[in-house]
Amino acid sequence: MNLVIKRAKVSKTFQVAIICLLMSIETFIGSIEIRNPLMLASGVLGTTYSTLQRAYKAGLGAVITKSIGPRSRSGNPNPSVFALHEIRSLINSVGLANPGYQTFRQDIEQLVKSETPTVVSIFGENQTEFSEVLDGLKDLNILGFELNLSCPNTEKGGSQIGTDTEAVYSIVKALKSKTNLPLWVKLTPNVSDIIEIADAAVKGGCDAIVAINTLKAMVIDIQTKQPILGFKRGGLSGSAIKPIGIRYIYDLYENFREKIPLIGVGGIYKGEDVVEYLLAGATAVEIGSAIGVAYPENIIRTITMKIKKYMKEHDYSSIGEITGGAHR
Amino acid sequence: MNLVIKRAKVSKTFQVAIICLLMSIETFIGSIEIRNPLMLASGVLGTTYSTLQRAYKAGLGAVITKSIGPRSRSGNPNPSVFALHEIRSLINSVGLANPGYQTFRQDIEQLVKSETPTVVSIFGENQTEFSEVLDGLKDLNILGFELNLSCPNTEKGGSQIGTDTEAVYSIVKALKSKTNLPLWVKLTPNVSDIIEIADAAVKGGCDAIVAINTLKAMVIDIQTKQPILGFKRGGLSGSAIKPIGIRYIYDLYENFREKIPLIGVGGIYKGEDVVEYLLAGATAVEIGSAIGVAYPENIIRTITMKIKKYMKEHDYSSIGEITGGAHR
Amino acid sequence: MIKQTLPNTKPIMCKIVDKEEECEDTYTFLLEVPVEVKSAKPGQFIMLWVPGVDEFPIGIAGFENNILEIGIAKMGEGTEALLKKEIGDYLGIRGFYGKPFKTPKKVKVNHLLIGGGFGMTPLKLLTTNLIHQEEKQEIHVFEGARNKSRLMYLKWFQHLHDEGKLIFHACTDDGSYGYKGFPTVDLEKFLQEVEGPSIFYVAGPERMMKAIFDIGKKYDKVIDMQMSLADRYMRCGFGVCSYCAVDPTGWRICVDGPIFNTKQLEQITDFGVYKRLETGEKERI
Amino acid sequence: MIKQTLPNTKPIMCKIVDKEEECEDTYTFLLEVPVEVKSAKPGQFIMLWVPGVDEFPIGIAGFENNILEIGIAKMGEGTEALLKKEIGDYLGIRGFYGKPFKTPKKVKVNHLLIGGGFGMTPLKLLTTNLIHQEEKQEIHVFEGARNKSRLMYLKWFQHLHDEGKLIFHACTDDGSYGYKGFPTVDLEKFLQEVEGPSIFYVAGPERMMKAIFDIGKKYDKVIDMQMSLADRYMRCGFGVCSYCAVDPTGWRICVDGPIFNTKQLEQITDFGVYKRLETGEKERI
Ligand SMILES: Cc1cc2nc3c(=O)[nH]c(=O)nc-3n(C[C@H](O)[C@H](O)[C@H](O)COP(=O)(O)OP(=O)(O)OC[C@H]3O[C@@H](n4cnc5c(N)ncnc54)[C@H](O)[C@@H]3O)c2cc1C
Ligand SMILES: Cc1cc2nc3c(=O)[nH]c(=O)nc-3n(C[C@H](O)[C@H](O)[C@H](O)COP(=O)(O)OP(=O)(O)OC[C@H]3O[C@@H](n4cnc5c(N)ncnc54)[C@H](O)[C@@H]3O)c2cc1C
Ligand SMILES: Cc1cc2nc3c(=O)[nH]c(=O)nc-3n(C[C@H](O)[C@H](O)[C@H](O)COP(=O)(O)O)c2cc1C
Ligand SMILES: Cc1cc2nc3c(=O)[nH]c(=O)nc-3n(C[C@H](O)[C@H](O)[C@H](O)COP(=O)(O)O)c2cc1C
Ligand code: FES
Ligand code: FES
Repeated sequence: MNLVIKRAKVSKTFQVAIICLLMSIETFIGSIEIRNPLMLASGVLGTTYSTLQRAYKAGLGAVITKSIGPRSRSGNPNPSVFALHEIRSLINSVGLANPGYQTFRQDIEQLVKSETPTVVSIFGENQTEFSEVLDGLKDLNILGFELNLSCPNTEKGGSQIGTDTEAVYSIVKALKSKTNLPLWVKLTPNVSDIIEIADAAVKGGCDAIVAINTLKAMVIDIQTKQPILGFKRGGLSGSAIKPIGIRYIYDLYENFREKIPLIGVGGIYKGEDVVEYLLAGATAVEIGSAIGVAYPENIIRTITMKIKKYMKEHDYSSIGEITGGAHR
Repeated sequence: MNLVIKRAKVSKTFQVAIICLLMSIETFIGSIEIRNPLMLASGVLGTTYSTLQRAYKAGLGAVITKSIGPRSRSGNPNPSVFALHEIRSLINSVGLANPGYQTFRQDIEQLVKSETPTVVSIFGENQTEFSEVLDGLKDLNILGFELNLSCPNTEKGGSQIGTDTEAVYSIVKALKSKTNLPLWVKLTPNVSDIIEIADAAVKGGCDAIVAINTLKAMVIDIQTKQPILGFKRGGLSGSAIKPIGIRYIYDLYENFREKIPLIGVGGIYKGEDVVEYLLAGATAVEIGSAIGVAYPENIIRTITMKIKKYMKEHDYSSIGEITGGAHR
Repeated sequence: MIKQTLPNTKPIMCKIVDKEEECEDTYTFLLEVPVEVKSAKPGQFIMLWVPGVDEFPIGIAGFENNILEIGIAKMGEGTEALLKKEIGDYLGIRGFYGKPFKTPKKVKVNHLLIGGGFGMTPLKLLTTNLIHQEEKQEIHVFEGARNKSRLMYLKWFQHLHDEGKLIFHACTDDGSYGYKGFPTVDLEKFLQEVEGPSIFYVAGPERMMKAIFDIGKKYDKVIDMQMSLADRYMRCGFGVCSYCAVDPTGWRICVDGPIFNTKQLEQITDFGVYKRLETGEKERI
Repeated sequence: MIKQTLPNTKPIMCKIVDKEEECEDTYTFLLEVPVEVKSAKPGQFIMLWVPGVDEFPIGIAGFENNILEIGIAKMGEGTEALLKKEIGDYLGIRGFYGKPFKTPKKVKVNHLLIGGGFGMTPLKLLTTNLIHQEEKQEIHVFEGARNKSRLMYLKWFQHLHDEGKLIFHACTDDGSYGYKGFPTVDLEKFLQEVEGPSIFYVAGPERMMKAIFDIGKKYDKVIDMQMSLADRYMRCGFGVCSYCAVDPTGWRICVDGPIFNTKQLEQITDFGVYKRLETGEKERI
């Protein structure tokens, strides 16, 4: 009784603020629990333990590393990333520049030591390479692996694999037999039928589907008549691809429902964008371009507050309840 | 001698203005000559003879009609078109609403009478339907047909056909045997390998490749948790897709070179965008969203002037010289 | 930041803050617009999204302090679903679209506002603006309906009439209120007597507008006729789709209209003759 | 419209309007920026695109009337190709990126600008700004090079020195100009004698900066040290890729730097120890 009386005295807006603060937005991706549904997308702030740690400390639920391969690679010549201001987007052809798994182990170890929930994105040109990388890292105390079957910026491997249902199935199946750690499969939007590919991944035994990677794109400078990117071709990310990412998550959810957790990526800049992905069917999201361009601390705080406010206004008590809301 | 002296007296800027005015930017798409490389993309201002005629009078080289099918269709429920302001783009699910070829004949006849160079876009759910529409219109004095194998906004036909190499090959081949009029094939970007599909169209005997149609997309309202479009799913056009369109034209040109004329579509708003498509490999372009949103008269004038200014600055004397410039 | 108008974007969700029956099968809704906008002009319209049901054009009856007033007449499924919406529900709006009525500044004229049905909504906002204009000018409102219970904004106009702000000419088919007969007849009688130049502002069924246009043409003192071609199918509302276009000019009602003046109406050969359906097919009016 | 800075977008193509040899293997280029920009701050940089060749970070040496001055030292393929560019050619720029040097307002201090090689470019702009500041403060410039012919902006600094605008301390390894020896030695001597608080502004090879940092730490009168960590690999230049980041703070040199102050430098454990390559691998400095 005493408590009730005290409560009544607290002002309405103060109550809302408190509720938002206390509101829990932790969520599960399969068996993994993360403190909130926001994760860092692979390739953004993802090549050093210190930037990954910083992004986590800034308030994310987990981080995905830059895609790591069997050997060190310098990636494509510069320019390899630039902004397209008018459509609030980026184009990049970084092309899997990475130190190789043997060297990157140190960075992962640092992350583990600092208790940063880390998903390691890995890639290879074929099953053997994927296995090598996985074998070289699977003893670490990480959340799981994200298989990058979808990078458009390399000559071999990458998105070629991601458009081939059989390759997807057999790689996922082979890797799954090697580890108990969750395996997420990241899909490319540059396919005729994403459901088919996702189906192969699910049949192979993957633990979550991540969509989407960047869209095949290019920019030419008309003054010098040169493609601007050093690699000429690149991948589009940012606001321009949000309606496309939403569509793919919606289609995937329509097909799989609760059968497999979906992780939405592409063009998230605001809390509203996250909610849109959740309603479309995502269980969690990854944010790339937006976090890179801004101060991670600021943008993550703003996004998180907005999500909580939305949940309050719409009477949601958990993230999971929002998932798939647009299908009802 | 006399002439030379007179010329010297004319001021420099006046000379430039005159040169721009006199500068010819007519171009050939295969055997078709058009007065300039700018065309109206299908589905924008394309359902009535009067809007098509107006667009032509505003300064275009030719117009493509809305895609016409065998029967009248009301298309998808509204909302079926809206703008995405932040990325200067549109999403639409108009879904081939059209009066059917028998009724639309009257509009085409009006266009022919007014000497508007008209390409009729046609669609069907299968080869029989395509044939029926083509047969019903091929006697008209039009520039040619554009086969819409790529609409993402219908349940059957449309982009399903456009992702199937065999269907593309056999439809093009069958239609080609029925008419001497040029057949252009419009491709969808929603495929794993656009070269493969284009190859089928070329083998089938098409006279030009048009790329791209809209990208599969969707927008969900988070307040009401509903997909906004009446058809739920739609296609993305406008600035967001320009880097994607450029990439496809570039890839197509890299593969086909002079073998087949390419027509670039997607996100053109400025003269610079047209030049970018030409440099990527296009012979001409189509403009949709941008012409629809603005006053056709104004935007077409601005674009044309910019192209001429560019040609002057870069010493081009014809549009054809620009084509493919980024591959050198 | 106060915007001149809303950005042309996806539907902006607005809360219904009031709903009132206006007359038979017709309701007024007040919507709270969450983006600060400067003003709406009479004759402009919005695309109104009834979530999950339909989207269609709706005229602007009022706009003050970011509260948008609209008047909805029951027609088919879409408007019916809309009329079921209650205070607190959300509707999406796009716009404000279209070219407004233009009232001459400085010139002394009789303003004749003529309409019926939901055509009264833009005329309401026009009335509001006219009676706030500096120089007092004579305002006449001609409204026609089947019977008294279908006269939209009856009380509102009658009140302004009683206050001497305007002269309200109500007409009903059955004589249950005002003049018994069509407003065209009442209008023509009025025209014969009135002195000085007059301007028509018309919004209603296209057949009625055509009839009024033909009447106005006969009188030199009618110096302009502005009509809202709002009886046509619209899809996008901002000029892209062409389903709303008129022949042979290719003007898009949503962008180049919906308000057209005498000069323009004379060029529109399908005015009062046929309109396009959502397939693009023509239908006789 | 004059922009505060350029939008973060694709490379903006700028015409080379002047090119001059500055010292051995080093050229000054003047670029005409086609977008009106307000100003550039000393320490900021651009990503410079040599079309078809490479893109890399370059400091801003001057910016006036929309003409951008840069100084380029030959390193490898990219800078070599750049040095071959002539007046009339086009280069692409992105930026202006990064946090600038911060000069205290109102506090009287000795400004000690210390650098070598292409590190002199931001120090040139800093010098320009400092000598235009209202209150006259003492400015000392320490520049080191192998020999006289490699002293960047030698004439420019010497001229300002002669005019009494600053005190120029040139050092060469071979004594062909100024003090014979490293600038660190010259600087330490100076520090022992100078009175009042001093601030360091340093730009040059990271090893040299680390040595200077260790010297500065010994003197309480050195109230701040600002150093440009511009000896690191950059890809995007605006914070997305993380290839330029330092440990363990995760600061991105391109966004959170390139200028860091004493407090920050103390937290950067890899300062002067190792840097990341374009693969993300570490390399000892
Ligand atoms: C510029 C403009 C302003 C309008 N202002 C108002 C207003 O203020 N108040 C009001 O009640 N009504 C207004 N309307 C009419 C309103 O749009 C229709 O009554 C509504 O669309 C009917 O939809 P429904 O689903 O109820 O009827 P349906 O059964 O779908 O159709 C009934 C009739 O409504 C018309 N209609 C249907 N869909 C559309 C559409 N997308 N665009 C245009 N007409 C359509 C057609 O004539 C159709 O025959 C306006 C129309 C236009 C063009
Ligand atoms: C913030 C900043 C400001 C700079 N300002 C100037 C300046 O004003 N004038 C000037 O001449 N130089 C400046 N540099 C250095 C300049 O970027 C390199 O000299 C140039 O990249 C060398 O390229 P290259 O192809 O000629 O040499 P390469 O043979 O490719 O490499 C030689 C060395 O240059 C460095 N380098 C190469 N690519 C990059 C890159 N993308 N980012 C950073 N370093 C790279 C590496 O240390 C490499 O070992 C600056 C660097 C940074 C980070
Ligand atoms: C600079 C950059 C590098 C990227 N590198 C990778 C990568 O190595 N592996 C990967 O799976 N995705 C990579 N991506 C794709 C992102 O993870 C993400 O799928 C995409 O950017 C869309 O999300 P966004 O719009 O939030 O950026 C990269 C994106 C950017 C912008
Ligand atoms: C409202 C709308 C309707 C469209 N209808 C068609 C169509 O019927 N047939 C077709 O081939 N393309 C159609 N398109 C696609 C365009 O022709 C064009 O390929 C696409 O919009 C990209 O060009 P843009 O960015 O210039 O608009 C439509 C596009 C829009 C916006
Ligand atoms: S409604 Fe689409 S052009 Fe008018
Ligand atoms: S250069 Fe990319 S983050 Fe600094």
